Amino acid sequence: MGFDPSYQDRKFNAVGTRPKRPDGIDKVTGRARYGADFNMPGQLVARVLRSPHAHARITSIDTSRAEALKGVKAVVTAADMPDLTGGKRSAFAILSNCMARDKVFYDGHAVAAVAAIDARTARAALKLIDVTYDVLPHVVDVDAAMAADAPLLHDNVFTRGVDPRPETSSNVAARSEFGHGDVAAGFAAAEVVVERTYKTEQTHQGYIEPHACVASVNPDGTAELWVCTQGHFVFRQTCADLLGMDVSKLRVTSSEIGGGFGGKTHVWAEPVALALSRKAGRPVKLVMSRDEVFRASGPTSATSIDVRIGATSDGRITAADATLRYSSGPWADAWAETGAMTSFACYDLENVRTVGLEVLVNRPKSAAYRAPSAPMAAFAVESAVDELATRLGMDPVEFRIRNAASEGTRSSYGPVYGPIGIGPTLEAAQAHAHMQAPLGENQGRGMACGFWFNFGGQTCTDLNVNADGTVTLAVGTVDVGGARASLSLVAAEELGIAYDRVKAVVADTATLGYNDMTDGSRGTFSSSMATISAARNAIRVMRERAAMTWGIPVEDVVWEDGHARARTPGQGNQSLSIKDIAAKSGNTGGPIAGHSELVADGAGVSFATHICDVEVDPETGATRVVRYTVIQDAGKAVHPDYVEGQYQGGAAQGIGWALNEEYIYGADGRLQNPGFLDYRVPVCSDLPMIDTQILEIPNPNHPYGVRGVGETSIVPPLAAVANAVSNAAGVRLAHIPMSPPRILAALDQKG
Amino acid sequence: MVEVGLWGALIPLAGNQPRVQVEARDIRELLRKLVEAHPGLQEPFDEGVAVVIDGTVYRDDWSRTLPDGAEVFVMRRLAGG
Amino acid sequence: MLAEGGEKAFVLAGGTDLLVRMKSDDFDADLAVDIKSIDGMDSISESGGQFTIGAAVPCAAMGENAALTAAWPGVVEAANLIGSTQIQSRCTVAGNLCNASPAADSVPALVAAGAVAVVTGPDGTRNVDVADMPAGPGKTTLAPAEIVTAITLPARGDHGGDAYLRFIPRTEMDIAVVGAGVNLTLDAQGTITSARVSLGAVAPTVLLVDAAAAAITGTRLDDAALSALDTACAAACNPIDDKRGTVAFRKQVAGVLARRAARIAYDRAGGK
Amino acid sequence: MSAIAVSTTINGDDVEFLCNSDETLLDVLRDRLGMTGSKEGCGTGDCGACSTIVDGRVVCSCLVLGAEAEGRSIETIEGMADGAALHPLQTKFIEHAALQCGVCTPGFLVASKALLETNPDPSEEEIRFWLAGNLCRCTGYDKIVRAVQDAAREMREA
Repeated sequence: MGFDPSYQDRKFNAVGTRPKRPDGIDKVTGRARYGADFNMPGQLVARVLRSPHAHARITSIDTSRAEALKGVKAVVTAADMPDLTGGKRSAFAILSNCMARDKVFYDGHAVAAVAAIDARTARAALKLIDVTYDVLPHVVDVDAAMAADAPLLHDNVFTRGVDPRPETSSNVAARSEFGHGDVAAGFAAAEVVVERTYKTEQTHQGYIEPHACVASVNPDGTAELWVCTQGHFVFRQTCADLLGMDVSKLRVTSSEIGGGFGGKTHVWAEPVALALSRKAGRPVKLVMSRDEVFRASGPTSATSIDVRIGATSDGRITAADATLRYSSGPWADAWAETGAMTSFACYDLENVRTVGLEVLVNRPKSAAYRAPSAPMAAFAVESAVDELATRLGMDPVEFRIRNAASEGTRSSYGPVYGPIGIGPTLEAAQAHAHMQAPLGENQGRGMACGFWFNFGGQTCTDLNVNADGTVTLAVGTVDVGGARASLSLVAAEELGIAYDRVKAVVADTATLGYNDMTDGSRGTFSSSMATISAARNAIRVMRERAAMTWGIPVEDVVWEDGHARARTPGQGNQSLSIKDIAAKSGNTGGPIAGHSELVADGAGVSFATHICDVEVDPETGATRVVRYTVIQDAGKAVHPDYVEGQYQGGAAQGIGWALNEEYIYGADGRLQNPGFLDYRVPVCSDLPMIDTQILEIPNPNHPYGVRGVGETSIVPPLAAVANAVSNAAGVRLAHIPMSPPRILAALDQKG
Repeated sequence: MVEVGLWGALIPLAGNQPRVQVEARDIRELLRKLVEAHPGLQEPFDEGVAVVIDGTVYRDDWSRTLPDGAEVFVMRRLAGG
Repeated sequence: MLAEGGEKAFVLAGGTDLLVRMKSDDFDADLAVDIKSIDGMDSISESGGQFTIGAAVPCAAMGENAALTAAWPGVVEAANLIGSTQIQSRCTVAGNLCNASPAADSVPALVAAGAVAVVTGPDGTRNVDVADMPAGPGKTTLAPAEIVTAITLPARGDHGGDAYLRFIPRTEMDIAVVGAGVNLTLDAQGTITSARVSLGAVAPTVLLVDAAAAAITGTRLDDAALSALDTACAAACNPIDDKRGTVAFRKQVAGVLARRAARIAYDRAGGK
Repeated sequence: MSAIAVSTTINGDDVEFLCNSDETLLDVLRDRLGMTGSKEGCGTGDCGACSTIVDGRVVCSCLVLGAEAEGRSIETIEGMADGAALHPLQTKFIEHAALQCGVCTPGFLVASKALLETNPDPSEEEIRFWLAGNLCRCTGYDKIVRAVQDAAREMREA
């Protein structure tokens, strides 16, 4: 292909401006169609029967009374979804999560599902499904699950990553370790050591749109799935694998997505909807209620983290050690491992060790949530770093600058860094007016850094030049936050045409090649790379058409400002616009398009620094965020409005996590707050304006220098808020969320 | 010959060596030779692997060459959100 | 209709509680009777200083009534704290009372104000002190087929003031973790001649705390009186640990809010 | 259970529909009338995505029964633009990038419209408290508040 993804310095015309988004009018008029806004002829309504128990063996399921109810067209259980996963652990976990097999592992675990002619009939049918359970002891707390006498979720889990393999089963599914140097020697050399255990409670992504899909399976095995997802190609693959369908026969269309934040990278009920449709022979619409969203989809890990850091009195860290215990729900995953990798990633450490433990608990299967696993690790480490700076009598920013990683630093998770942006964000924070602003009574300031990997991945884009010279850009990464605007800007930039001449759409799985999901902050990074490549391919075709028209070699035709121009003076001042070339395309070889299929690797790691001021009511423990600033490297901000939006949104989610959001389980293992009333996401009146500062340090592995921006902004806030609250309250808060009762108790303990 | 760092979970599967020497031109050859030398690595590689070359993470581009003296690290393929 | 409907018959006023319950899988309503179109239910009237708030008056309308807001700012504030703007358009104080949540925002303020519920049933109409209406979480002292048709507030009189404060973790949208209502009357010199102090969300029903009233009656709300008020309120609490707060938190904050509400009520009553 | 016949006004048009006694106004709008602009984010009045205006007051249509629409005047997101002319709030939401995923946007717009009809010059604090019943998980509210402020300014000057 010859596409060179490396960065080239250039002057931008379109990129970096702030035009109106192409999907704006649809979204402000209510015309945009989300997961639940689509219907098919003859469609049935699905509802899912869910376990009321945290842990139980299913001794029998009798669906006959439900099947006999007039209007019920299909009932499915695990028996309708046989295990086709071929021993692949992660796939089996997904299957078992979609529909409980012999055991239910959490309150809300799906047990059976019904498709009926209307919601009322489906709801009535659920009450006619007879399930008998043998209730088992349960455990929801990550530390309790590790106790020797804890109830075991499985009897065949022998901690992986431990040599020799343990002889007894436990709830610790895996152990991982990272680091280098001699940690013991490092602590011996330390003059000051801080050590503390931190806890974070489980949070949900809290997207406003519940999971929704319409599935339609035909008798010949062809099928369609309309669904709100962050990755329709991945959903197609997963659903086809789990249900034994041909990938080519399943066409998945991604609806407009009403928020995902990682939670819509996983399938939850989509295979169930397909199974119901297959059985009923009719289209089936399945929309989760908010209660189901909380009980049975998406939460991130609850954690318990030990951190120990030592430093010399002149402020140089000599050793750092952390053990991170992350709940992973009923099945093993790599959440603690990811936390262990990210925990000390901001720092240049001679001696460091991190250990991650994946802990099984009777909670929903843990899911990705925006820079998954990193915020909790950053909370623990950045709290400890702050405490250490205080003990040393050093300014927290200065202390971090002194220990920050830079190009050539061996990261705590193994590799050596290339050029990275932690230093510049810290220096920008140090220079920011926010750091110097006076604080009022009962107010405190905190700051913290955050790291995330960022990913690229498989990406495919079609750029079609229409007969009038306008451009249709078909991308395969779901637009979660304004990517169609950004990608239209990139196409306009590369082609040298106006932004409004480009229309970007998200193509379905039948009309474009495979694309990885919109995750890992990759949407704009990857698809812009593919768009640039596709545009260059289209330009090559248009140069050929111009050369053909003029009868000169293609090498003598250049592309400038949306025009093909003859390069050699002897060939005159010939020039053809994209519109001229498109108009004649039928006579010069047919339609003009540029395609691109590539792997967008080299996303580059990402760093941010946040500053937060809070006011704590000393009599009630109520906390108000009074000022907040986000500083993050974007590489190149394609559409700065939506870069700012990512920064502000991540900060707001992090603030909610820090202060009020948590899963609360009763003694019976049932979720007490599966709704927005008591799962307390920040409301408009909770937050101040969120200031942003975009740094632009070009990413060497992208033609425009673009870096993913979606996730890193949620990493620092937990610690930034905790440091601010601790400074305001005069006591260290080590348990997130810092809800008023926890703060008041800490204040009382301080006396 | 490149020296390759292994992520924590791989170390017990590679004879308890955190770093191994491999003669490989690109990522594809690197992963193949690692499995040849340490068959236990096959399963974690199947579950998802990424290779870091001089600080840049490559998850899919297995044709990426390993420059002389490159800093190479084999990492789990992580999920994003 | 309600009498015929029996146990599964419900009154629909604003519906902001009833509809949520109707959607839950373990709730069956056979009959919901919409009272909004019944004459007189949807208006606020004043007679001789006494206010009558119809059972179907949305809380937003209370805030829009200047005379009511001037006379009973604490009651209006409490009513306007229930839920969001959207909920305000629908929810009613009578509904808030009959839903019988111990954490209902308007009830402590109504109790402090000495409000009376006008109750109509098959056997005629009777007046019930709002303080006597809640019987426990989700339970009222209403007889079957009785409904509240209006809430009445007494004439304000001179040198009087009321206030209501609640604690919630966020700034909006939460159910009260603790609520405190205070209603004071002063003499011309600013000495409290009578007081009513009520607490919400700290016991199975809203509490009218006589000891707290006694602690400030006869004072000019000096620091010692406020401290005694705080202590009396904390002592009166009989809360539970739940997803919204702990026992210790509720006891401690009840006193804090009572003090703060008392200060506001005192200022409103003209005390200095 | 027999269906209830309801006559109402939606976005200025006379509308008649049949609904069951337990159906909400939101159910009727979305499932019977095909007006899917109002979204169901929670079904319990906690997110505001289904905001509609009934007789001049903004409500959560998930907490109103369809049968209660009888004789009332209802405004939804679908009626906010005047034909091809967007309402100033709609224009400003796009200009200020006040939406990302956009699923909360109809609710915010309807609630903001009700605010500006009541209070043409709201302070930032008044905007934030009025909109506290509308959840947005993408934007952190910053750009939404700015869009409402700017729309209010433009509407006052118009």
